Amino acid sequence: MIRENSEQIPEDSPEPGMKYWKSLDALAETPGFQDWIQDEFPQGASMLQGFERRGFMKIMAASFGLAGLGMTGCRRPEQTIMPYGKSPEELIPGVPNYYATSMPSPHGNIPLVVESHSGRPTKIEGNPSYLPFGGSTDVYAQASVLDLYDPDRARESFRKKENQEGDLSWASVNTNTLIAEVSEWTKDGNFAILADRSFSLARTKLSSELKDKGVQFFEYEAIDLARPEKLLSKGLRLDSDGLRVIPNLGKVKRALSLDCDFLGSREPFTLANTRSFMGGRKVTSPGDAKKMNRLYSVESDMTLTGGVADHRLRLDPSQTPAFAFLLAAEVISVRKGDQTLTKRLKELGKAAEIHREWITPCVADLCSKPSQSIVLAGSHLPEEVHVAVFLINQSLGAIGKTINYLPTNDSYEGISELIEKIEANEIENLLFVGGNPVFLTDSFVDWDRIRKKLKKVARFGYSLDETSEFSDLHIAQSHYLESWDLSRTWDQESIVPVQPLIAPLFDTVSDLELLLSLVGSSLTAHDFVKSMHSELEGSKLFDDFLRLGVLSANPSFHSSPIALNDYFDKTKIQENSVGADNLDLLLIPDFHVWDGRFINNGWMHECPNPMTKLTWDNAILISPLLGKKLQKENPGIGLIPEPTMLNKQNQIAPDNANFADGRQKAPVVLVKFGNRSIEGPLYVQPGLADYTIVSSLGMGRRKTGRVGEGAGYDASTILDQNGNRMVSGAKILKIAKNWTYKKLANVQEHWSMEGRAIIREANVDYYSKKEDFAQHMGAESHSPPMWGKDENKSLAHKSQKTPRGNSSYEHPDHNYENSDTPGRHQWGMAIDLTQCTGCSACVVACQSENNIPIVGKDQVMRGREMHWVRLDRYFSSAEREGDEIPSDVQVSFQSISCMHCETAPCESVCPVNATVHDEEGLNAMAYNRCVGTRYCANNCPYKVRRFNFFDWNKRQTDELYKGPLGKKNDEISSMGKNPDVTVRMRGVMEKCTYCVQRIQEAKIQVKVNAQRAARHSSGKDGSDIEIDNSDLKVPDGTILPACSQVCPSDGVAFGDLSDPESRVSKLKNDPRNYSVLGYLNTRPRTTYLAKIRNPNDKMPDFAKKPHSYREYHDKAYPTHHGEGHGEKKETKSTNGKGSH
Amino acid sequence: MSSATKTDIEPPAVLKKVKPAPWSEAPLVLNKRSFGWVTEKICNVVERKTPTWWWWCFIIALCVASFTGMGLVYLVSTGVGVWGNNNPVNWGWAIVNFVFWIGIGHAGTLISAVLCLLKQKWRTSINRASEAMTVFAVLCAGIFPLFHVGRVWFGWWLFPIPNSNAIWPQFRSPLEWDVFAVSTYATVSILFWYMGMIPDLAVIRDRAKVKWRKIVYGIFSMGWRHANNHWRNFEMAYLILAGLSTPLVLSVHTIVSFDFAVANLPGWHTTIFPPYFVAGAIFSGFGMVLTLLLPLRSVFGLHDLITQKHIDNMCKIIIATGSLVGYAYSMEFFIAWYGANSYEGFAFINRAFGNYWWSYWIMISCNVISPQLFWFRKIRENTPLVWIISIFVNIGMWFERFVIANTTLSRDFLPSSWGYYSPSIVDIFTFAGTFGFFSVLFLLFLRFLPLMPMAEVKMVMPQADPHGGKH
Amino acid sequence: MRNIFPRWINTVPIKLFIALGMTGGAVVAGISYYATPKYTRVGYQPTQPVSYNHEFHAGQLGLDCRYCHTSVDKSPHASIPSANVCMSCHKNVKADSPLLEPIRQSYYGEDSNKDGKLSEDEDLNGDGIMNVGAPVPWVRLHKTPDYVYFNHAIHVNRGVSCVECHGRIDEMVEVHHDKSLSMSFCLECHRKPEDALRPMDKVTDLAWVAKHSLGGDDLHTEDDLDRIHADAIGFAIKNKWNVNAGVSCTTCHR
Amino acid sequence: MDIKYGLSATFNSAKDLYEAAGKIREEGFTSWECYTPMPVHGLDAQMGIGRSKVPCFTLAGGITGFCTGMLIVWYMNAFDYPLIVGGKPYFSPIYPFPVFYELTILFSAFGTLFGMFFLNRLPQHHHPIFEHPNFARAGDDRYLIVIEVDDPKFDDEETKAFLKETGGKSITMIREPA
Repeated sequence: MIRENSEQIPEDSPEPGMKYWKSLDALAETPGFQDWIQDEFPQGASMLQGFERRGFMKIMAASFGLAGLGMTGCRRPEQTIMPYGKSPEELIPGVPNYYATSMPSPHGNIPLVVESHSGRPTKIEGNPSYLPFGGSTDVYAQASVLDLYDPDRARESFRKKENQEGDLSWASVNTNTLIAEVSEWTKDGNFAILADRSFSLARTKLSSELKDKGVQFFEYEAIDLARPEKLLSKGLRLDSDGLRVIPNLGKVKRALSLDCDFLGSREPFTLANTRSFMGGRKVTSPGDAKKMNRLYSVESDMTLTGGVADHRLRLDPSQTPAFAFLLAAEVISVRKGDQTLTKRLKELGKAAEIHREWITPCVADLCSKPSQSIVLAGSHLPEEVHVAVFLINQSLGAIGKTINYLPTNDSYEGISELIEKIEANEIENLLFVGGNPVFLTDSFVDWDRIRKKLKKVARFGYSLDETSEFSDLHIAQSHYLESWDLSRTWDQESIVPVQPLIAPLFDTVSDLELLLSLVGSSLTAHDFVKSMHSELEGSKLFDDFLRLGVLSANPSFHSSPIALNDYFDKTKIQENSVGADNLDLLLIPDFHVWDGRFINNGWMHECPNPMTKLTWDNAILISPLLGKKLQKENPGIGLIPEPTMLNKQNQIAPDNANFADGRQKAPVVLVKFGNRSIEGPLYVQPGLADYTIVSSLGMGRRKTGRVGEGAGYDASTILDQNGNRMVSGAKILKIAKNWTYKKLANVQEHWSMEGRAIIREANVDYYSKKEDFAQHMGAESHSPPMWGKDENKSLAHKSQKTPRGNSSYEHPDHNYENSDTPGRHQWGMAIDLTQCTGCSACVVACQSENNIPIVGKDQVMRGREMHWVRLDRYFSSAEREGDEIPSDVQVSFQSISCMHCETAPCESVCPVNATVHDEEGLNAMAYNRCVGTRYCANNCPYKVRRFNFFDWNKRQTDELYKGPLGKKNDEISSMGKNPDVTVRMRGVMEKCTYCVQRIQEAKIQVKVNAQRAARHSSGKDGSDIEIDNSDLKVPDGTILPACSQVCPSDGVAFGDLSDPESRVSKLKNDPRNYSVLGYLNTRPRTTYLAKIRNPNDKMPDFAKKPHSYREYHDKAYPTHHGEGHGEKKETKSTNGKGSH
Repeated sequence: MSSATKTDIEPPAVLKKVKPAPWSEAPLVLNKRSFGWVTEKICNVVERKTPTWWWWCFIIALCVASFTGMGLVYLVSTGVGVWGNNNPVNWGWAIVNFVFWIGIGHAGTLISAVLCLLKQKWRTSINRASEAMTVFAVLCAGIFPLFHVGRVWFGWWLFPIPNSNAIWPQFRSPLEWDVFAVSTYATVSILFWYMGMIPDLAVIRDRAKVKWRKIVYGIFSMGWRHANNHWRNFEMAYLILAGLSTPLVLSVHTIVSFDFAVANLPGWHTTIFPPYFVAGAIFSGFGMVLTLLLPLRSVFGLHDLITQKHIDNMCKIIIATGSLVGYAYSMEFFIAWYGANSYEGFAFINRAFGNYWWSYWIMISCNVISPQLFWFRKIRENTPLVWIISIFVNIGMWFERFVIANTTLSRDFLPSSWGYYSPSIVDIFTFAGTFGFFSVLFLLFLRFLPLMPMAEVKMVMPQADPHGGKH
Repeated sequence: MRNIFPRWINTVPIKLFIALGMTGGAVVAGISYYATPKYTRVGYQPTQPVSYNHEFHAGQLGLDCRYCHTSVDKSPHASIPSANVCMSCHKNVKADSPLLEPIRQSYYGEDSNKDGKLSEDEDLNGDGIMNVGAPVPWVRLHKTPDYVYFNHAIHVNRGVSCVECHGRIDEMVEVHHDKSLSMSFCLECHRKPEDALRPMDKVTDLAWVAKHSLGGDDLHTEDDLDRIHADAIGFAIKNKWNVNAGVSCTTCHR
Repeated sequence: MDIKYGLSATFNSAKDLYEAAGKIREEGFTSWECYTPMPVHGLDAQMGIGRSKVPCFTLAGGITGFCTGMLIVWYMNAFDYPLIVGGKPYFSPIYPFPVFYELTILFSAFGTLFGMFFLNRLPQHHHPIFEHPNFARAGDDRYLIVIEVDDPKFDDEETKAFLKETGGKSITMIREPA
C-alpha cells in the first residue's frame, strides 16, 4: 500500500538492473511477444495503468517506460490459449482471466483452473469439471504458484566449474546449447535417463521413442505411491504391472483404515477420498445422522484420518501385518469363506490376538453392511497385507461397489536396475530428469563410486540441488505453469492438459521440450500435445479440450474374483515384539515439503503441520509413553516440562513440550537402526503408537535456496532400494555428552481445550435425541438471550433489523436502513466442524489470495505469524491425571479467522476509525487509516488480528532487524501478488476480510450487467429504466471466499443472511449452529456447526460422549464431576439451562 | 503556637473563661526560623555556584536518557517488531510504563491540590517539588503511548484535525479518551506549577545580581510585585486551580484504567479498576515523592522545612493507599470466584499461579506487605529505611501494571492462541532511559527553580499572622 | 533597586500574542492549501511523447471517449489506446505527419516500407516474423493511491460521466489533472450521487447539462430552472436505478 | 525631572502593616497598595477591597470547554461521517464523557490563569514601584505601603507625616526617571 508511494519510481528512471528485467527487455524482441502484440493484445499499452498502481507493479515501472507491456508481453506464451468458460473472450486490462491446466503430482495430475492477471498466474483453483475433486485442491497445489516466482530457481542453465581447491562454481550457459550437447549423447548406446515418476502420456510416448533410439530409461520416486499396486498385482499373480486401488467412498458406510492416511496428504487421491468420504458424514438432521458413515482407524502415526476416525487403535507398524491377517481371518470366517485360509490367517495373526476385543465388534460392524464397507491399507505396508486386504474387500463384496481395482500398465526399471547397469559399465552418460535422486538415495547408493564410473552426467531440474552438484551440467527446468503437457489423473478417469499461463520467465525448458529435442523432433511442445490429443479416442476440438480442461477416458476395472487359498502358506509368522529398545521407525513424506520438492516454498514451510503445529521444521515424533520414559531415565533431557501447580490442580493440561519464551526447546537425539541412523529434535505426539517413531522425508536438504536452508533434519537414510519406509529395531541415543537442543517454531503451545465450549461435539445417538445440544453449552446457555426480544425472529430479520447493542439511544441497523446507503446483502459464514479434516488447504489458499506475507521461522517463534486463517487443533482424552499427557486422544479441528462480529469489540476501541462495520455486515479494516495501536488485536476474543511488526513484504526475513539497512525482497516474489488486494506495509493491522475483493467484484459485475440488460430492453437513453433491489442482489453461490472455494469437503458456506434461501442461511438455522464465545454477545457472523461423531457402542473404547464434551461437562459442573459417561448427566444437560 | 505564646499582648477576656486545651501540634518549621532565613535557604540553592555533584549527576542522567533516544530511533526506523510484543500480547512494556509513569505523577497534583483543599498546611514545603515531579513524570509517560503505535508519523490522526480524507477520530475508544485526559493533565499541571512559581521567581529576580538572571527571571515572573491586589487574585486562582486539579487527577487514572476495563478480556473487564487504579497511582506517587525528597532534604539541609511530621504523614498515606490496593487485589479474586465465569476465574488463578506467578508475588510483597511496616514509628523515623521501602513501592507498582497487562493477554479465551511475552533488549533500554530523562529534568528544576514555595511556607509560619498569633 | 526593563516592554506581550496568532493562522491556511491534493494534483500537465489533442479529437471531431479508451465500461481500468487504434485513422489522415512518428514506429516496426509484407532486409532479428516497434510511452496523469480501488466500469455504466472526475477533457488541448481526486472529493459525490447522475447515453457527452423542458417562466431565470431540472433528473435516476453509492471503507479499500 | 509615583512606608511585621492599613483606609485614601512577602489574611477587608473576580473567567472557560467537547464528538462521529462502530449508537451523551469532562477542566484552567493575569494586569515587566530602593525586601521579610501621588488626598508633607504616625519606617518618595 503506502509502500508504493515511498518508492514510486518515475517512468524515466533507469531500470534497476535486475538481471531478469534486462533479459525481459531482450525477450521483448522475441517473435512470440511481438506476435502477441499484433494479434492477441491490441490495447496492450494500457496494461501499464492497471499494473503500475499496485504495490508489486513498481518493478514494471522500473523497467523501461512500457515495462507494463514489456513484462506482460513476454509473459505470454507463443500459442493462443483458450480461456476457460468463465472468463471473457478477449483480455481486458484489469480483468483477470482463468485458464484450465493441471498440476503434475506424485499421485496423478490435479486438474486446475488458474487465475491470471494479464499474464501473471496469481491464484490456483481446482477445476470443477473433474468431478471426483469437485473443484477442490490440496495445500500443495495452492502453494505451487509460489514456486513459479521462487527467487532461487535456476534462471538459466549451468556448467559446473571446479577449481584447484575443488570447490565448485557454476558458469551460466544458454539452455539450448546444453540441450544440443546432451542430445549428442543419445547417439551412442550407453546413455541413460533417470526420471521422476510422471503420469504424462506425452512423456510415456517420448520415453518409448527414446528407448527405441537405444536410450535406457529409468524412473525413481522416493515416496512411490505406485508401489502397493505393483506389490498387489505381484501377490495376486496378475499379468498387469499393477493393480491400483481406487476407493469409491461415496457409498461407504463402514470403513477401516490399516495405517492408511487416505484423508491425509501422504496417500494418493486424497482429494477425492476426502470429498466422497466426508460427504458420507454430512449431517443435516438426526435422520441422516443414522445414515452417517463410520470410520475405524488402526494406525501407528497420528494422522488426519485418525483424527476423523470414530474408533482409533494405536498399533506399531511392525504389528500391523499380524493385525491384518487376524482381521482377514475374522471377516472371511464371518462371511463363511474358506476354512483353511481362515485357519492359516488366524495362525499368522496370533500376535494380534491381544486386540481381539477390538477386532470382533469391528468386524461384526463391517460385515453388517458388507457391500457398503471398505478396508484400506497404507502404501508403506508389505505385500501380504495388501493381498490380505484385497481378500477382505473381496469377501465383503466391496469390489466394484465401494472399491475398484484398476489394472495399470506402465512398467519401468527402477534405480536399482540403473545402478546394476552402471556397475556393469553398460552406462557411461547419465541424465537426471526432475526429482532429486542423489539426495534421496544417498543411504543405499554409493554415488561417489558411481560418479567415477560415469563419463558425463547432466541434470534437468528446477533449481540447483544435491543432484545438480553431482552432475556437470544443469539444464534449467520450467515450472508447470510455463509448460505444455498431456497427462492423466490418478484414477485414469480423465486426461488433462498442462497448458502454460506464461512464457518461461527465464531461459528454461519444460521436460516435454527437453525430451522432444532428445528424440530429435522438430515439433514444439504445443504441436506435439495437440497432435497427441487428436489421436486420443473421443477427442474433439483441441481448443474445447483446453477450455474444459478434462477429457474423460473410461478405464476398465478388475472384476474377476481371485482365490488365493495357498498364498499365505509360505508367509512366515513374525514374532518380533516392540519395546523401548526395539522401536519401529516409520518414514512419511513431510507435510511441508512432501519429498523435498517444496523445500524452497515459504508458504508450505509456514503452513503449520496440522497435527504437530510445527512450521519450518520436521521432528522425530514419539509417543507420550516413550517421552515420559525418556524423561524419567534422563532427567536432564528437558523433553517434557515439569508439571506446574496448575497442571497438578487439573486447572490446565500440561504442555507436551518445553516452551522457552514461546519457542519450543526440543532435545536433539540420535535414532540408531542397524548401521544407519537419523538425528533430529524430539517431539512428543499424543496419539502415537507407544513404540513407534515417526519421521518425515524431504527436510534437512544440504543444497537448497535461501528459504529451505537449514529447515528440518534429513531422514532419507531410512529408505532402501526396495522403497521400504518401515524399519524395526530402532533405538534412541544421546548424540553428545550433554543434551543439545533445537528451537522449533510451534504455532500452538497448548493442546487442550480446557473444557471450554469452543468446539462442541456429540455422538450420533445423543445428537438424535437432542438436536440442539450445542445451544445448551457454554456460558451463553445461562445468560439472557443474545438477541433480546428478537430471539425468535428469523435470521434474515435479525441480520438486518435487530439493532446492535440494547441501549436506549438510537442504534444503526445492521444494514444502515435509515441511511441513504442500506446494505443489499448481509454476509455471513457457516463452518461445519464435522466436515473439517484439517487438511490446511484453506490456510494456504487464503495466503495466496490475500497477499499474506511469509515472516520466517524466527518471527513465527516470536508469535508473529500472519495467517488470516488459523487452524486450531485440540486433543481431548478420557479422564486423566492432572499432569498426564494422554496417549489415546480424539482430535478436533477448528478453522478460526475474523468472525465479523456484529458488535465487534475491535471496532469500539480503535481511536481512528480504521476498523468499522460496513452496511453489509463486514468488519472492514482500512489499512491506510490504521496507525497501529494494536488495541483491536488485544480486544479480539478470537485473536484473529495480525499485526505487521515489520515490513514483511519489503524486507528479507533474515534482514528484518536491520531496518532501513536490511536487504529488500527479490522483486520477482512480488509478481505473484494479487493486484486486487492491498499489499500491507509495516505498522498496520490486518485480518480476514471475507475476501472483500471478490465480494466487490461480484457486486460490480451484477450491477453493470443489470444496468446494461435493462437499457437494452428499454432501448431508450436509460433515464427511464427501472432497476430494483432484486436485480442488484448477487445470486447465492456466486461469491466464494478462497477458503470455501478450496475446501475439499465443502465445509465452509458463505453467503447472504438476509436471503433465507441461501445455503449459509439454511446451515445457520441448523440446530447444531452455535457461536464461539457467544456469551460475549459479539454476535459473530461466522458461526460453527457442532461436530458429530459416530462411534460403535460395541467397541471397547466406546464413550457415551466425545471426550471434549466430557471435559466441558466436568469443568462446567464440577459437582457432577466424573459423570462424563453417566446416564445422570444426560438428563442434566438435556433440561438445558436453569437446572444448573 | 510556641512563638505565639511568647507575645505580650493580652488574650481577649473570652479566652480567660474558656481555657482552651493546650495546643501541642509539632511546628511545620522548626527552630523558629525567620522569613529571611527561609528566603536565604531556598534562593541559595538556585543562586550559589553549581556544585560538582550536580554536574556528575547531570551528565550520568543525560547518558541514561540517551538510551530512550536511541531506542526510539531504532523503533521508528525499523518497526514495532524490535520490541518483544507478539500476537496474544500486543501490548508489552510500553503500556505498562505509560501507566506506571502516569501513576507516579498523581502524588504531585494530589499534594498541591487535594491537600490544599483539605487545608493541610504541611503540604506547603513539599508541593513544589512534587508538582515538578508530576510534570516530568507525565512527560515520560507521554513517550510510550505515542511511540508504541505502528506508524508514529500518523499519530496526529488521533487529534480532531480536519483533513482531506474527511475522516475523524473515533471517540468511543479509551485510547482517544487518553489523548484528551493525558494532554489536559499535562497542560493543567504545568499551568498550576508555573502559576505557583511566579511570586518566587519574582523574589529571585529581586535578589538577582547578574544581568542575565535579572532578565530571565524578570521575564518569567511577569513583573509580579507582591502587591496585595496580586495576592488576592493569585490566591483565588490558586484555589480554583486546586479545585479543578482534584477531579482531574481522579479522572486521569480512571480513564487510563478504562484502557483495560473497557476491553472484554478476562481480568481486564472489571468495574473495580477506576478506584483501584487511582489508589494505586497515589500510592506509587507518594512512594516517588519520598524517593526524591529524602535525598534532597539531606543534600540541601532542609530538615527544618521537611520535618519528621511530613515524613510521618506521607508514610501514613502510603499505608492507607497500600491497604486500599491490597483490598482491591483480594476483591478481584472474590469477584472472579463469585461471578462463576470460568474464563474470569481462570484468569485470576493464572495470575497468581500461572506462567507469570513470580511477577504477581513481587507485586504483592512490594505493594501490600512492605508498606505495612510503616505502622511502626521506629521505622517511620528511620529515614534510610523509609527511603528503601519507598523504592519497593515503586517497583511493586510497576509490576502491578505488568501483571494486569500481561497475564491476561498471554492466556485469554482460546487456549489455542495462548502465548508468552518477554521484553526485548530495546524494551528494557527504552524504559531505563526514561528514568534518565526524568532525572535530567528534575536536576534542571533543582538548579534553576525555587524548589519550595517561599510565600506559602511563610504563610504557615507564626510571623504571618496579622493578629500577632491571637487565635 | 531599579527597573530591569524599559517602559515600552509592557506592550510587548500583547503584540507578541497577536503576532503569534497571525503566523499560526497563516501556517494552517498555507498547509491546508499547498499540502492538500487540491494544490498538489490539480493542474498537473506532463508533456506526452505524442502531443495528442483532446480538444480537437473529442471536442471538434466529437470522437466518443470509448473509441480509444475501450475498456472503460468493462474493466476497472480505462485503457490507453495502442498504436493500431490511432493508425486506424492515421493510415490515411495525416499519414506522414512528423508528430505521429512514434506511433508509426510502434505500429509498423520492422515493416519499414509499410507494404504489410516482410522482406529479407526488413527482418532485423531474422525470425521471419514481422515485429512491431517499441510502444509509445504515454505519461500517466490520473492516479489514485494503490490502496484505493476505483472501478471505471461501475461508474460509467451507472450514469456517472467522465467529466465528474476528469473535467472538460474535450476542451483541453493538452490534458491536465482537473479535480483533486482526494477522499473528500470522492465522498462528496458518494454522499449526494444525484448531483452526478445523468442518462446513460449522456455519460460521454462532456458538454451535457440538464436543460429544463418547461417554457419560459418569469418566476425563474433559465439557470434556476436548469438547476432544478438537473436535481430532478438526478433524483429520478437515483431512485429508478436504485443507485446506492456506499460510503463505508469496503466500497473503495480492500 | 523624575516623575513621582508615591510615598512608601516600611513595616517590620504583618501585624503593624495590618493595623496601619486600617488607619489609612479610615483616613479615606483610595489609590494605595500594600506590598507583602506573602498573602496576609484579612488584609483585603482591612483595605476595604471586595472578593476577586477570577471565578467568572473560570466559569466562562468551563462552559466553553463543555460545549466544545460535546460538539466535536457529535459532529465528527454522528453528523459529518457516521460510521457503524461495534454496533454502538452514533451519538449518546455517555461515551463522550471523558472528552467533554477533560475539555471542561482544561478550558476552565486556562480561564482561571489568564483571568488572574488579566485582573492583575500581568505581564507588566516595567513598574514605578521597582524603583523603590529597598523593594527587594518586600519579597523577603519587609512590608511596604505605598500611597500614590495621584490619590486626591495626597500631599507630600501631610501624607509623609500621616504615614509616620501609622508606624511606618523609612518613608521614601518613589521617583521614576523620565
